[in-house]
Amino acid sequence: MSINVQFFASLRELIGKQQATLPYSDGSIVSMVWKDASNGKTMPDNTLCAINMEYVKPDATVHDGDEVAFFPPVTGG
Amino acid sequence: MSINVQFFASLRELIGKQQATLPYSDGSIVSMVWKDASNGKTMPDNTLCAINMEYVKPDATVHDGDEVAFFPPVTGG
Amino acid sequence: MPAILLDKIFNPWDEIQRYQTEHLRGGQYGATASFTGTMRDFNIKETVTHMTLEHYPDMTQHYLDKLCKDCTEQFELDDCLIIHRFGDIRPGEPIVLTVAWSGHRAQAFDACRHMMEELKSNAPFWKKEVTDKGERWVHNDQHHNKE
Amino acid sequence: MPAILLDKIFNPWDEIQRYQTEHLRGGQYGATASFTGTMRDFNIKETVTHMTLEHYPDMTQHYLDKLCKDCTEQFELDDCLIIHRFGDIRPGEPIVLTVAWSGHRAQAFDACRHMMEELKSNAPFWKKEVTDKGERWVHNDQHHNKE
Repeated sequence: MSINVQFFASLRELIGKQQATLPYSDGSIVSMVWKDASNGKTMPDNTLCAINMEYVKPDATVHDGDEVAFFPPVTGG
Repeated sequence: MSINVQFFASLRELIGKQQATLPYSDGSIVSMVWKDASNGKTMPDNTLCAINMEYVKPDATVHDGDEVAFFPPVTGG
Repeated sequence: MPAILLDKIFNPWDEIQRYQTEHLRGGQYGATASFTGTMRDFNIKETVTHMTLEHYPDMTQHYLDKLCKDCTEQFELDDCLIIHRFGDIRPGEPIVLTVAWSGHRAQAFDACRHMMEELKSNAPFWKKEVTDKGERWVHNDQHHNKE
Repeated sequence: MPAILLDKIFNPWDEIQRYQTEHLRGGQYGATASFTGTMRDFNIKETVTHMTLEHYPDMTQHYLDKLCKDCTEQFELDDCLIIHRFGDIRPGEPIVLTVAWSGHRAQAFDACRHMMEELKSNAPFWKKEVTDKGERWVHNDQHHNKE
């Protein structure tokens, strides 16, 4: 019963870690995962969220075993 | 005092020649050049005309020494 | 920004590479858009052995030179390149290449496409199919290559 | 229709050529559109020695694979190819390549551009400039490469 959390780029630096493992709580949503994993830091406005490699909104429901990722606007290409 | 006339592609075959030299007549326009160079054949509807490598309309004025060209719609590329 | 008329087969990727190496500086351009039109073997009746591409040499060169010059100005390109075949062309062979080098991707894409559209509408080239029974002119509504 | 993530310099023209030779038949496609994005040395303060491109390996691969698949269907392509760098990139080096092979030029152009626009908007990559004084993240409003 756990969730794998990933931070990338400037958010990795903001949070001070690349990865965290959180216990899974029933009914959890993405923004709650951020709060738990970031020690209560405010989520920057333009933060992008993904569950299992697909973009989601911060109010998306998280399921046991999910990989939840947070990152800033992308700048590839 | 002459005009160099060129025919390309299907018009070359229609007229039966690639090139003709006509005497220059004052006030001549492109459609008159066609008539003289083609022995009075009707100009096909979609014929393109050029004077000195620039597209013109059939009523464009021809000057002494000009190269006048006639050809069908282009199919390059 | 040259326009090159060629009566032989060419390799578009080698040509882009060579032109880039000889005429552009490595970090100068950020965006390179290219288009290659190739003769398909598809949709062509089996008896067609090749195509012959007639052109009006002076006017074709003049038209393509002007197209390169105008595109470079209009789209603020670093450089551009057009290569177009004439003479005999066999299925699978490249017919045309347009390339645009720019600082910005929108301009590179727009210029590359504009060169192709203008060229197909106005450059004095005429395709003729050659079959074992004879020859016939290709019309605009036929689709033997990239169109 | 592969999407390839690479941590080394690549030559876009060689890659197109190799992919074409290995995966496409000569007379099959009539239209090939390509886009190459290169790191410019322009607009970059002199102290910037290179860029580091971070990505989210599984999601980036997943996103680009899906983009290739969707484009091939949406634009009815014969094939397509995306190559994208990650890791350290120096000025003048290619960052990204998108290629679309189609029977028709409109589809090839549209697909090639669509791949670039989607990729720039959504593919999880983040650029960081490395200078002799330290590092800084690139923001969307900065123009260090093809944008």
